[in-house]
Amino acid sequence: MILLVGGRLGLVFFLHMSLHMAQRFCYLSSVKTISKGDHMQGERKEVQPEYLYRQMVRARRFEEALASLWRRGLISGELHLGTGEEAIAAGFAAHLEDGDAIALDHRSTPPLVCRGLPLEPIILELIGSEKGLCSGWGGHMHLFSRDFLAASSGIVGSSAPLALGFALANKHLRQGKVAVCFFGEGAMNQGMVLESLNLARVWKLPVIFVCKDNRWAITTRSKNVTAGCLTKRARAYDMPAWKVNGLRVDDVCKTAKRAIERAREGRGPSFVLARCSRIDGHFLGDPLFRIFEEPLEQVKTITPPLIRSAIAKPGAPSGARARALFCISKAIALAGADKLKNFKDPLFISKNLILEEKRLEIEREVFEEIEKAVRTSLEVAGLKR
Amino acid sequence: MILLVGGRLGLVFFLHMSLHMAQRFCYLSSVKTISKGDHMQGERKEVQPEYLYRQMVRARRFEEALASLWRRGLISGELHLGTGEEAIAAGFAAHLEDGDAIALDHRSTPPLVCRGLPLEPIILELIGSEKGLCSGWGGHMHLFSRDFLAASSGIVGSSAPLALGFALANKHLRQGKVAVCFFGEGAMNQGMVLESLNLARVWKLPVIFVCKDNRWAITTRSKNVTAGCLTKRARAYDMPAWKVNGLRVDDVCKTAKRAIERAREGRGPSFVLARCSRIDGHFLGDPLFRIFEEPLEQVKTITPPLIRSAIAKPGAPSGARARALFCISKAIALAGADKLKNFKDPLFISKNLILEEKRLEIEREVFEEIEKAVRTSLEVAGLKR
Amino acid sequence: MRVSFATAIEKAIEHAMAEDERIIIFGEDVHLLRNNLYARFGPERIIPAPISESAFLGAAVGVAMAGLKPIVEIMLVDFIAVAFDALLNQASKVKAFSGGKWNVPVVIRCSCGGGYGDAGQHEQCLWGLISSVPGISVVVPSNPPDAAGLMLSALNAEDPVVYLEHKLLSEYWLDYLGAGGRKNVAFDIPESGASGEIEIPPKNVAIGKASFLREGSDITFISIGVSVHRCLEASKALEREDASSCVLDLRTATPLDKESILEASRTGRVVVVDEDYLSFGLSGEIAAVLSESGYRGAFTRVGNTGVIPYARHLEDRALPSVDSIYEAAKKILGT
Amino acid sequence: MRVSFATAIEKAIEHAMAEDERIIIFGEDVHLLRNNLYARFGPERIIPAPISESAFLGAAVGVAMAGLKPIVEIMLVDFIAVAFDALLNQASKVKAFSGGKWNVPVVIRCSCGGGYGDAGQHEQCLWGLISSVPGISVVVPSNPPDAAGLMLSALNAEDPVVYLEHKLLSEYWLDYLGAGGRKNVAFDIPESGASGEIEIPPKNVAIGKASFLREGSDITFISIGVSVHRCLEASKALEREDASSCVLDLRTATPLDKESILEASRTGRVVVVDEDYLSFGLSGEIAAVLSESGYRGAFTRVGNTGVIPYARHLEDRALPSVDSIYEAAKKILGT
Ligand SMILES: Cc1ncc(C[n+]2csc(CCOP(=O)(O)OP(=O)(O)O)c2C)c(N)n1
Ligand SMILES: Cc1ncc(C[n+]2csc(CCOP(=O)(O)OP(=O)(O)O)c2C)c(N)n1
Ligand SMILES: [Mg+2]
Ligand SMILES: [Mg+2]
Repeated sequence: MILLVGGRLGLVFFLHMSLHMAQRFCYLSSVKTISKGDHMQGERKEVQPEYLYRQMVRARRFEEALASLWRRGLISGELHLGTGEEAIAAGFAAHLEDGDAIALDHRSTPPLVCRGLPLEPIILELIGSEKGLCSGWGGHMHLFSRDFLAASSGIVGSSAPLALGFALANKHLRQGKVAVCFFGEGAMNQGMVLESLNLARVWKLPVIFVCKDNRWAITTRSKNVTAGCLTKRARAYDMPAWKVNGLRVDDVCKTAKRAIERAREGRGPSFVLARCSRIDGHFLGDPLFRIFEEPLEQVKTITPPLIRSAIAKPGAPSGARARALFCISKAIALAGADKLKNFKDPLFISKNLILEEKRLEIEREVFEEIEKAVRTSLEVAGLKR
Repeated sequence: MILLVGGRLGLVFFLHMSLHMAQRFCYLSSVKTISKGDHMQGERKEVQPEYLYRQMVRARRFEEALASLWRRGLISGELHLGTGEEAIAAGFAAHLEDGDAIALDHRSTPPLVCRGLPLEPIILELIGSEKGLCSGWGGHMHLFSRDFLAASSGIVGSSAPLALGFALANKHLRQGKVAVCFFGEGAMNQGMVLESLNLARVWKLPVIFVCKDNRWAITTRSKNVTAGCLTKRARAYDMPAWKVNGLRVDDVCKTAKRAIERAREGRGPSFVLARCSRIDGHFLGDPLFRIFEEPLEQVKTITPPLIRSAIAKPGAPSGARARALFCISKAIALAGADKLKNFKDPLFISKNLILEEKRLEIEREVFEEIEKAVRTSLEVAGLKR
Repeated sequence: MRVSFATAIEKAIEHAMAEDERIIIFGEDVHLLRNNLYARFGPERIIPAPISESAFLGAAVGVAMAGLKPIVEIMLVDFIAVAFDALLNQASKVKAFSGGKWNVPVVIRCSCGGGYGDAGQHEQCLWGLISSVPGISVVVPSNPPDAAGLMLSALNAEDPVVYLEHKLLSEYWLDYLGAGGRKNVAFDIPESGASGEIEIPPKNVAIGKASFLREGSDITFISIGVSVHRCLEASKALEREDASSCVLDLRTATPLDKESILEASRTGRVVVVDEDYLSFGLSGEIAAVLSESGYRGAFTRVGNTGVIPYARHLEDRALPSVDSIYEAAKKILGT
Repeated sequence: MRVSFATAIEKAIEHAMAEDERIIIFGEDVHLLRNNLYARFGPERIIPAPISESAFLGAAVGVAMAGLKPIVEIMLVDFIAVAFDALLNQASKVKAFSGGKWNVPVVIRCSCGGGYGDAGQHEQCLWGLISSVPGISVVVPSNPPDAAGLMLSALNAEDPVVYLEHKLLSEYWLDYLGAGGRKNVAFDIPESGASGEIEIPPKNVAIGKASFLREGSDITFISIGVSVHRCLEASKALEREDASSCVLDLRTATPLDKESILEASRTGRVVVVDEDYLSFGLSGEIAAVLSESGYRGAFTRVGNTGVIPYARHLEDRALPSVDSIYEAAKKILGT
């Protein structure tokens, strides 16, 4: 009987695994093809699609450059890429100007790149150089630029109160300037974010809460731990809340304009829920992800103790155990899905916003820009390319 | 000019003051007349109006007894009375049984009295006796009864997570038993309460959140610092939220029944917003209140520096100063209102729920019960009556 | 000008706010707690907040980073627990994380301390706990001129300062939370702490500079806050027995004035008196400072070993008192 | 049975959960972090939580009061700041406030520590900060048998225990946060800490009992967590120079094993090595314990003086290392 249960549980697990192993081969088509581009310099104020597309490609290429530095062992600690969030970063940053502030979470590089920060200091910071943006003290979760009023933090939810502070200071010192705050849907269960929604409203602060809903908080499907709908949650604080497809940069850009203008005019805070994706897992080297990348090796280490536990006595009834195993394998199976699907990639989706010729030119230019930034940074840090 | 402004501001202030000085004389009619009663012992399960009324009177008399001990200097620290919340306490406690838990805030005595705790240990605790409920260690903000699974805390909002814990333990150990959580409307801006709403829902815990809306948080009108409507806020977490007139014990009792039964049946958490009043100010000796009780003395110490500040230079423009002064005087003026108005007193309102004869008998009995409890406690503590 | 402890603080803030428009105040009930400032500087600069400490303490960090100079009020220091992330992971880290390029000039004002029977969730000191977070200064004045002077310095500081206002010294806090207008309750209020002379405008008192309240050669009391007054009392008692005491008022818990501590320790008998928790706090740090510097004299400490009880008589036993200090001194004097 | 540090903890919990149905686990991502336990004990006892630390740490207090035995996980101890009220004002206070009539048998499990380049918001130790709250035990095992044994004791304890799991010893944490599967990054992992022999069922290790890892007569290292291994390394280097070292692994930060500390101090030269913040923490408390008890020998300490920097080379300089310990030892030995 025990063996039977064990067997059944194992089956569920492997079913999921193999299903998604199969899907894996649909990969290899999307993002990677974007690599040449068009020379149209986007006008900031009018927000041309070319501009937006360029910013997205810059953000993506930058993340990819970081990933490759990370793989070379030059970046330490957890590196959370913002791949899948580029449309949100580009759409909002497009409307920001001098004096506007941004408060960021652990996926802070795309907004910083789109906001126009020089790239080399960021790269230098991440490779731990004392010539970096923060002299090597901050690293990827703690990037700070006083000039751009931009700050990030690795504590989930802490960007919200920070943004309130920026907004309040702007209200006093720089009328018409706003603060934009980025965080994930997982952060919407963190008390300080909820408190901040209320405080922003009662103090009528020029702040825009941008909730990037990639549906995940590490290995947790956020819908399993989040009650109700997040726009309703925000609206309960008597502020407008918009849902937007955060994979479509044109949609984001429109909503961002509306929210930011509203704040500039002194009409208070608003909330934007932007669905996006998590293309590279929670962080680089995400164990859920690695199961896809090196399936045999991972399954070999994970499965035996798991199956052993699943049949050990005493413990939960077999139904409960089956549910547990199912949940584990489902999480693993789902984790890779965002990487596998073109329709979850904001860059792929935006391709048709501009003419192919221009697109290719932009991509080529950006490729060179990022290449150069990496090259220069490595040189400055005294590392070889 | 400065004098003029000062004068105008002073005027606003005194206008408010005198307005409410006048109202003061409408007082002296309500609560104090209830003092004799009827002998009908309320059946717990059916929740007779007599039972509810008795519990309310018990709670009120108990608070009054505490107030008098406090005035004698026998109770130290802040004493937050729950006068004005008796209908809520009685209405909910009426449905609780062995194994149910209650998590309380700084106004914890009415629910404890209605829940049926022996009174002497509470009194002994509050007068600092080592024979008290908590051996003199807890005091009024930290009353604990393991037998009744009842705990209070002076940190605003902390009753919510505590109640979740009680509810989760009940789910595991005492199926069908619930946890009731009391807190004020001010606590609804505290992150841990908001987090708790979500957590209760996603864990489907048998917990009932009772938000006692007395419209005040110390000297702050909660509506000025609270965005949106609180039932909507709760509903955003996908749980039922009911608004009830917390001054009417029959209404509360009905809603409490519904919410508690729902939780017992395993259908998850719910939220009840119960409007109530704050008859005796934030705590005994509330300075806002004292202005009513010893107006000349208080105004004499408060006004001169206030007026001096209001006209000192440099500072805000005179419009802003006027708004500030107006706000101060309004707070003072409003603070006493709950005490002054019969229609804000749950006991006054409930009078007509039962026959006068019974009512008087209940009141007499309760009077004696509380008298005796105080007498015994003082004796045990070796103090004179 | 002779003023109360609370007035001294108010005068300092009033002076600073008149000079510097960037100073704003926010926190719960500040429209009434700071009614005089509110009436003068208006609702734009004195901003009442909901009971959302983590949001508004976190916001204070952002406000300070973006160019204002906030005084953020956490009513009782005990409540800082609900907003501790803003202190531990934000305010104290920004300067280091930004490579020294961005700083957080915020003043966090909290009342603290016991002695009026409100129990351990409302009477903690926590200067030890807060000092264990590098990057934050913690000041604890014990009399009006220090209260005013340290507030001015805090408002001039570049980095976060936690300003602790002891409730036994601060008349309005003690009245709100302890007396409530009653005449029949008594508190052991140190006279020279509760009122004193200040100049107008008040004189700066440097953060990190201790003050010798009494010179002596037989025994040294090192203390902070209300306890320094208890030490002074105890030293009077000892004087009657021909023991001469040195009393050092640290005034600042972090950064510690190590020089003064070493100077004071020359008696060879050190008693640290700390109303805060005894373990893992100020008294330990002083022991380490002394030991590291080669101090080889006697050392003892008087402090609160656990949760502060509610009942006044239990509380009296828990907090440092003239008696318990005197006892400790006698022991260390070997008499 | 030779196991890794993490496996030792898991074995202890598995054993205890099989014996005692009241043990439940909750925290973020526990369905995958504790996947083996999840598969065995099911979703009723291993409960994933939203990112709501104050709600679920607060709930843990209630759960424990009402009869269950929760292990609540705060992923990284740094995050405890957002839920600090549950620790400071609830968990640690209930027993005292209830007059000893109600207790809170909760185990709070957090990873801690640095050495992999994640910077100061994710690499703190905080055992000093947490120890400054009376009423909570804090354990910090440095090897597999202690890890298992202390977990069993924590699960048997009547009062709150914070259980800190150092990330350099815990393979999965280090892999998640440091390596991410990369082979080209290196960490200074102490062999004898990362794996070792345990019995099944594991043997209890009493809370509050330090362990002598090495006896010696010239100099004493008192330490905890990963740093004890650094001390052992340094003592080997000293041995080559004919200095014999005593190394005491405290294992428990609170309550401190004062007896063992005093015994260890007999060399007359004490070096406290603490990866946590140097000021207002463990090293200070040890200095006070020593000073109070009449210790008059040499004392020095090695610790982290500020925010932990991100860059690996800066971090290496900030955290105690074999080199910095060796230097401190040489200085105190006067050689
Ligand atoms: C207060 C706190 N709790 C937990 C963590 C660990 N953690 C880091 S990222 C993360 C998930 C965040 O989810 P979400 O906000 O949706 O952002 P995403 O990673 O999906 O972009 C968690 C739990 C943390 N950094 N801070
Ligand atoms: C976290 C925290 N912040 C502030 C306080 C101070 N405080 C005590 S009661 C109170 C007002 C609470 O308002 P509400 O929840 O509406 O309860 P009410 O007093 O009106 O019954 C405040 C701010 C506290 N005890 N805890
Ligand atoms: Mg997410
Ligand atoms: Mg209220």
